[in-house]
Amino acid sequence: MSFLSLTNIQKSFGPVQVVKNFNMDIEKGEFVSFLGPSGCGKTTVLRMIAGFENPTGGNLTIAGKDIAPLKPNQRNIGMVFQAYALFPNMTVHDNVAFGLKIAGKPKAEIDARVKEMLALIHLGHLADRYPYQMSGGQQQRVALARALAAKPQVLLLDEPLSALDAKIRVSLREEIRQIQQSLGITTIFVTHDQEEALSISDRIVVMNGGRADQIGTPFEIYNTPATRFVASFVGTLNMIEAKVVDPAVNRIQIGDQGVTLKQSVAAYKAGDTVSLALRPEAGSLAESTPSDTKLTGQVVSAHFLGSVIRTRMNVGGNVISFDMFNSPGVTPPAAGETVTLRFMAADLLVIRD
Amino acid sequence: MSFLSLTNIQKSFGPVQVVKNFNMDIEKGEFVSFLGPSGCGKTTVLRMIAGFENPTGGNLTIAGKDIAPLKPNQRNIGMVFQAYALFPNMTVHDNVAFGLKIAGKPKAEIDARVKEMLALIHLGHLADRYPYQMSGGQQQRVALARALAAKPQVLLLDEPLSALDAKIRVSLREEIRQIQQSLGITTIFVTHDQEEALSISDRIVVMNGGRADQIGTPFEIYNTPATRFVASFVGTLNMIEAKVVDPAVNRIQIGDQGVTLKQSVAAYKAGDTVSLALRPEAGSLAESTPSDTKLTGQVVSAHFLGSVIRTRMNVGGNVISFDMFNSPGVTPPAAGETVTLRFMAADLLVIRD
Amino acid sequence: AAEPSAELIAAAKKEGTLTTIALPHDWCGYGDVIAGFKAKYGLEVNELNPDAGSGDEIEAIKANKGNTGPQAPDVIDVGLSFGPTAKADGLIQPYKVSTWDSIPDSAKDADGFWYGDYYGVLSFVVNTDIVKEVPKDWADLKKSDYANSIALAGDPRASNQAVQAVYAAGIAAGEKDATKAGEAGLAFFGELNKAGNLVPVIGKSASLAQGSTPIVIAWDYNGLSWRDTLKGNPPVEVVVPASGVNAGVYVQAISAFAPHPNAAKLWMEYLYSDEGQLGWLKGYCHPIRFNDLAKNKKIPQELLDKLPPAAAYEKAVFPTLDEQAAGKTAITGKWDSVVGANVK
Amino acid sequence: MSTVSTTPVVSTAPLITRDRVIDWLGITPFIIFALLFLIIPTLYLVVGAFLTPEGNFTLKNIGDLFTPSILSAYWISIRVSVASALGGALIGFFLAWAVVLGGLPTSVRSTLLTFSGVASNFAGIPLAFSFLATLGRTGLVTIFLRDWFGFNLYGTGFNLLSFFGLTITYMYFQIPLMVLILTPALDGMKKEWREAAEILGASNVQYWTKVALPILWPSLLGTTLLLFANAFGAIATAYALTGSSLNIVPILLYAQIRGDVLHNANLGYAIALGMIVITGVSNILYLMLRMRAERWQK
Amino acid sequence: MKAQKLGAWIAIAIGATYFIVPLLGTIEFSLRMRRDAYSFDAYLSVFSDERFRETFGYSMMMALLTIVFGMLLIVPTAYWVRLRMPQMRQVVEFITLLPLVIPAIVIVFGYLRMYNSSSFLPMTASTTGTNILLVFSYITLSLPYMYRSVDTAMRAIDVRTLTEAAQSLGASWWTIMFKCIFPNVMSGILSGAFITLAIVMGEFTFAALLSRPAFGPYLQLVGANRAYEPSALAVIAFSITWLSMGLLNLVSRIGRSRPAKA
Ligand SMILES: Nc1ncnc2c1ncn2[C@@H]1O[C@H](COP(=O)(O)OP(=O)(O)OP(=O)(O)O)[C@@H](O)[C@H]1O
Ligand SMILES: Nc1ncnc2c1ncn2[C@@H]1O[C@H](COP(=O)(O)OP(=O)(O)OP(=O)(O)O)[C@@H](O)[C@H]1O
Ligand SMILES: [Mg+2]
Ligand SMILES: [Mg+2]
Repeated sequence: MSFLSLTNIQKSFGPVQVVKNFNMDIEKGEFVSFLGPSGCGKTTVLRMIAGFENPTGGNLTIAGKDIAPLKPNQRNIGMVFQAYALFPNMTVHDNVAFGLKIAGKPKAEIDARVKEMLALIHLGHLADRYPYQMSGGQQQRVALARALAAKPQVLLLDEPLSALDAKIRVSLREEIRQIQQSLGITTIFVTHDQEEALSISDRIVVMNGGRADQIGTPFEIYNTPATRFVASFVGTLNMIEAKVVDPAVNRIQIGDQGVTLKQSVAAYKAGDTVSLALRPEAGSLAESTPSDTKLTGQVVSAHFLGSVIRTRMNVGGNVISFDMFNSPGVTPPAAGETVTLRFMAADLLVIRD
Repeated sequence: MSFLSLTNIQKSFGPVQVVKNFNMDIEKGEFVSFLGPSGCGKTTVLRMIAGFENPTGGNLTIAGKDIAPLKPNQRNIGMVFQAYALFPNMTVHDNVAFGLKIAGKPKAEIDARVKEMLALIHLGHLADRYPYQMSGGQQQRVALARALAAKPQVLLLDEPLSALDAKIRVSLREEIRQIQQSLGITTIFVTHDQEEALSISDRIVVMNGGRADQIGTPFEIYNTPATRFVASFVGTLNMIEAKVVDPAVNRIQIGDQGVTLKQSVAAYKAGDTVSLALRPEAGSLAESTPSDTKLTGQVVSAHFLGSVIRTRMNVGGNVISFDMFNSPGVTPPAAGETVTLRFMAADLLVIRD
Repeated sequence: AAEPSAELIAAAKKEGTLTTIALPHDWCGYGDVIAGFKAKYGLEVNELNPDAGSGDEIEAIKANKGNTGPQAPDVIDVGLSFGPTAKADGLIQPYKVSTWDSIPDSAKDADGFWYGDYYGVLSFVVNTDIVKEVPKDWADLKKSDYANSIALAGDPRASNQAVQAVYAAGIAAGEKDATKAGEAGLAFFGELNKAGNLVPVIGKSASLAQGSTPIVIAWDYNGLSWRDTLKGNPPVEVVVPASGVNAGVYVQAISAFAPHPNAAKLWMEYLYSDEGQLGWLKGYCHPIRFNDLAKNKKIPQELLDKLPPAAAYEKAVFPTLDEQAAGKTAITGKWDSVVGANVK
Repeated sequence: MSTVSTTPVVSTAPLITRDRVIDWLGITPFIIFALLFLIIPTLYLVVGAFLTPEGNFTLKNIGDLFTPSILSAYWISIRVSVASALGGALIGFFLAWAVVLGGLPTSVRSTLLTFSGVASNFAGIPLAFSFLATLGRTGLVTIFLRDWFGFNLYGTGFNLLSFFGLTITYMYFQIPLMVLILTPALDGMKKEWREAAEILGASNVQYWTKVALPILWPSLLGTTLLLFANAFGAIATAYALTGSSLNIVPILLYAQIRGDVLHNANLGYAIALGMIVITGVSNILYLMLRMRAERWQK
Repeated sequence: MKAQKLGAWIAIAIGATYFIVPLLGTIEFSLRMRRDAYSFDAYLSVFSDERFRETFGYSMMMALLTIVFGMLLIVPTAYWVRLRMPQMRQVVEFITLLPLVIPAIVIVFGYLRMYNSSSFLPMTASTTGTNILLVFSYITLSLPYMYRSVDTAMRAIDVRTLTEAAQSLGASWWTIMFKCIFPNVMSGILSGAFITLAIVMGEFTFAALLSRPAFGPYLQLVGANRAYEPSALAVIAFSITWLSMGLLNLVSRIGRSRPAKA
């Protein structure tokens, strides 16, 4: 039995079902991200765990105990909101102490715990500040400390970083991950930023239209997307239409260039069209690249994006983008030039729709 | 004589000089970006070109003609604002037609031109909508059409994309670039997003504290930053402290590992400390990498960021990040492991402060 | 005069409060009279809208039928003509004070429903800072010098004082018949209004002093007490007109629905005691028992000295009840259409 | 791992109902209060407008509204309200414009706004006193004009108790109200709109006529309507100025309901109904226009 | 640019004249009680009037009660509507605006009929009852101002997330209301309170028709019967209004608990 378990969770607002048979088991101490586009139901699932919404169906247990009958203030769950939601009338200290005071802890214990939490987020010197006197990143760290102060069983974070600047976003997410690991607290992290989810999660739930499309480690999600949606939502992806030539030996044809896949196309008939996915970073023009497959085409355009140069090439009607790291020695190919892209056949994924 | 020419432009607000001796020549049809951190004076320069602010010193000419005495409504310049600034009381059609009506164009001509502009931005079907009925991206496209309708000599865009979502930002910037190229209109684009500037500009002006630190093509800016500021502002950068061993042969030492630079350190004495910059994408662990230099160190951490894996290694006290493209075949090194980073000595830049 | 019975005092004290209405403190010395009553019997006095006209008082009784809260008046002090109508409408209850016999018969209801309390004559109260040439008679008021200057001391549709003023103007025009006098008065004020002399404002000491109504037609006792409170800033002159001297009697009555009937009766006893009567006199009002008091030498000489010259009262006309009723009907009914003093 | 059985789970209906009940309970005190002390007392009068004193249905009261004196009361009230609303709106607009867009120091703006907060509440009786002390026959300005310029203000037929006098008095609280309501609307005028218009070739006048005023007019008109309703219902000021004999609607109503002459409270109710209808209509229009204005402010 | 600024100054100058001259006039007039010299006689006369003190104190008391009970009614309502009944917002807002539409006199006459001593709820039968009714009428009268200012303050703090944050930390409704909501809408409560104070202090109609010894009717009475005291009272009334606005500014500046800017 896993620690936090969601079974067949459903939620409808009026006639609209926004969460559909959601299942997920989270182990104690695990860091799980919910990743998905806006409106896919991430927040709704989180709010059901917190108790702010009642599921219209399904079961919710923490440590084997059904928490459905419990009110939000009885669940002992910590929560961090996108908009920080610090109490503006209280100092940093009082914000962090709030939950402990409610729980009727003795003052000495509260003070010690608050001190400890503020040290954890490196804001011990700001205990007497009011929220409005602090930057967004600092406020969000206080919100985190507040949520953690009462030692919740589960920590929920709903897009805690999306209101922050890019640089702070990166440093704070690493801080969150590190605090989570040091405390070993079971955590659910909602985001629609794939890089964020990929970089800090133990496991990721990719949600789509109220369903979990795929649950897996960042590697699994990125490298072996289960659905077309996952493939396209996570990372940039080239979708290539190919014709099956010989299903038995996984031989297909892109434009007029034959390729032998590593994945099976046995389910197709010769002449069928099959969708393939290729990450832009999987291929390279350099002859030294370890590769077993190549495709030749015309360059459509080359964009300089800083560390990478993204080149688009046309292969039999498919526009394929590929990235190469920029360095002074590398000149991007010119439009119209014919180039050969080299990659491993294993990187060409067959995508079911 | 270039088309738009700014000579020794200065601007003070009260005692504070926010633009200092700004010089820049822009050719007809060129797309120039102003890139820089908040408050560095980008908007101020733009507003002086538009005529909303009077320079406190310097010369401003368009096509050889001094425009200083002209009011904004006589300069024939198009402008797109960050917050769209569509007239909320007018339909899309009327917004786009505004400048033409003011100019007293006949109705038939106006209608034809508006139609043409709306077709250009793919919003022909929304001509009767009001701004509040449209998404941010659509509004910004209308704003662009409005600015272009009266065929201005110069188009100014002040962070036109910063209020938009990431995906729309990318697609709209490409649309803007493509429209700009098809019309051949001289354009200045203000942004603080380096990727944006790098990907669509002919030339970039990197501004810092009211000055142009560097003016050059995206390649020049990225690969040969002129100042430390430019180097650190554009792209991610490892800053490495090294000790000069033998200035005559450009020999330096990082930690206890000797490296021979391609750039000269003749200005230093043996034993001096010198700052070096290395882009994370310049190095690789693969032995097949074309390289003439290597550094060995311990892995501190490896982060999976989607298409790239960013590894941090410790080389004699310097933490150096390097990126490698992710692919199922690549396993990121584990923390503590000893690895060797290979790169071209030419990628190690000496940075003056 | 006899003291009220101990039972009445006790019963009144039990009720604790008396609710009065329309008793401005500088009207007839009511401020001191009320203070004297409070001091003597220790009752609270709840004073409702001191600015109400007689009509308002009657209406207050009607509106509060069935309400015994502090909004309902116990006693009223209204123009003579309002007494009989209120009796006919069943709004007042009878009571005969212990000094009943010394009240002239012509000024009281035989059954004790209402009884006259004091009288005065209508006069011109003039702010001589603004009006240099003081009008002497009604006819003078039409002069263009008095543009935008003249005000009644009430709304003729609601105030006895104002109705009497109109009536007085009618008498001055030489009309004897009450209805005709009323009409003549209306006509007079219609002219005043057309000439732009009449200000559609209720004249009070404030408007007199501030100059928005430098001439107010009011009871002499009001004018005199205003003069006193203003203490010469500005100087005020009270002129009894040469003709058309109209004397007006007010009457007291107890509301039929009085929440504190005993307090009301005690109040009446106090008013009609020598003390109460002299209290009015101090406010320049001739109390109804004036002759009785004078006969018994109960009036201090310095009080008599301060009163307006007796000569003014010699020409005074005391309209009978019927005359008053007829005049009032004529005036209130047609005021709107004949005069129609409106904002311009 | 994520594929799932599709057993439909029936929603627990009673839970939802209980939640709804609690939701409603939360605003019950307010609803009860509003009913008892605002709505029912008003309905009482509205119904009364259609009753005879004996309690039978009649339309006579409504019909009686159309007698000349009542009509003239409405008429003068409407005129004063319209004039003071228009005057207040116009001057208030210029003041708001001056502090928001006129490039004045911010201290002027905050002073004006604070002052407006005070002055917009300075209605009623004290206001009347002030104007009597200023423009009354012995008021400061009157005396000043007389002594320094030999100008007899009252000789020109001026009177504080006239249409003009009332209007100028009412404007004392109308202008600040306009300033208070309009300042945010003017703040909502983005600087970029002006600049966009300018760079597209528009002159200052063209900007105002084609962009600024069209955007502002719902706010302007809406606020003017609010000012109108505000003046229409104001009784205390007029009452204190004239001492209840002025023939304007609130005073007439006061006299009808409270007073005595026409002895017809039900007619009073009808007059009240007329007032509610007039202020109500202008308020509803105000709300509609405000919604429209806010749509643009987004 | 220059012309615009000049115009702005002219507008301000005209406005300032219009606003300030009546105040000067009032002050000047209030000092004129003694015939030949300026004096504070009028103020002395006002302050020595027992009724001034009584009515002033009475109205102050009523104002405070109105504010306390009004806020206890309105803050939870506004909170609840934002939190749980957003679909009722329009309706509640509309109701709170009604007192701007319905003349006070209409409402109070309804009261007299509905709550007289022979009705189902005989509030006017006793002085206490009438006082309570008066407080309720003042709450009604100040609804538009109180509700709006509180609601605006709530918009600034995102009550829903604050509530949920408090709930997830274990707080009960009571704690949420008085520890997390009230302190954070204090600015709104205060600005509503001061406007209410100003309104109640000058209110005439309700007090007069319910026959309560309030400041408004007293003002009216003095205005009719005294020459110089009214101006003195006007000055006093204006000072009170200024004072409450000044206090409001002061309090909101001192009040450190400003909502975080998101
Ligand atoms: N209280 C509600 N009533 C009705 N519909 C709601 C309610 N809350 C959410 N929804 C709907 O449920 C769907 C899922 O909403 P949810 O907030 O869970 O999305 P999300 O994945 O968190 O999106 P985002 O990334 O934008 O926060 C949306 O379509 C939303 O409109
Ligand atoms: N009207 C003004 N008065 C005084 N200072 C000003 C004014 N306008 C701009 N500044 C100052 O001039 C400097 C440059 O401002 P500018 O708006 O040009 O910066 P920017 O580069 O566009 O920044 P951002 O990326 O934030 O838009 C800033 O320090 C700003 O505070
Ligand atoms: Mg969400
Ligand atoms: Mg800028």
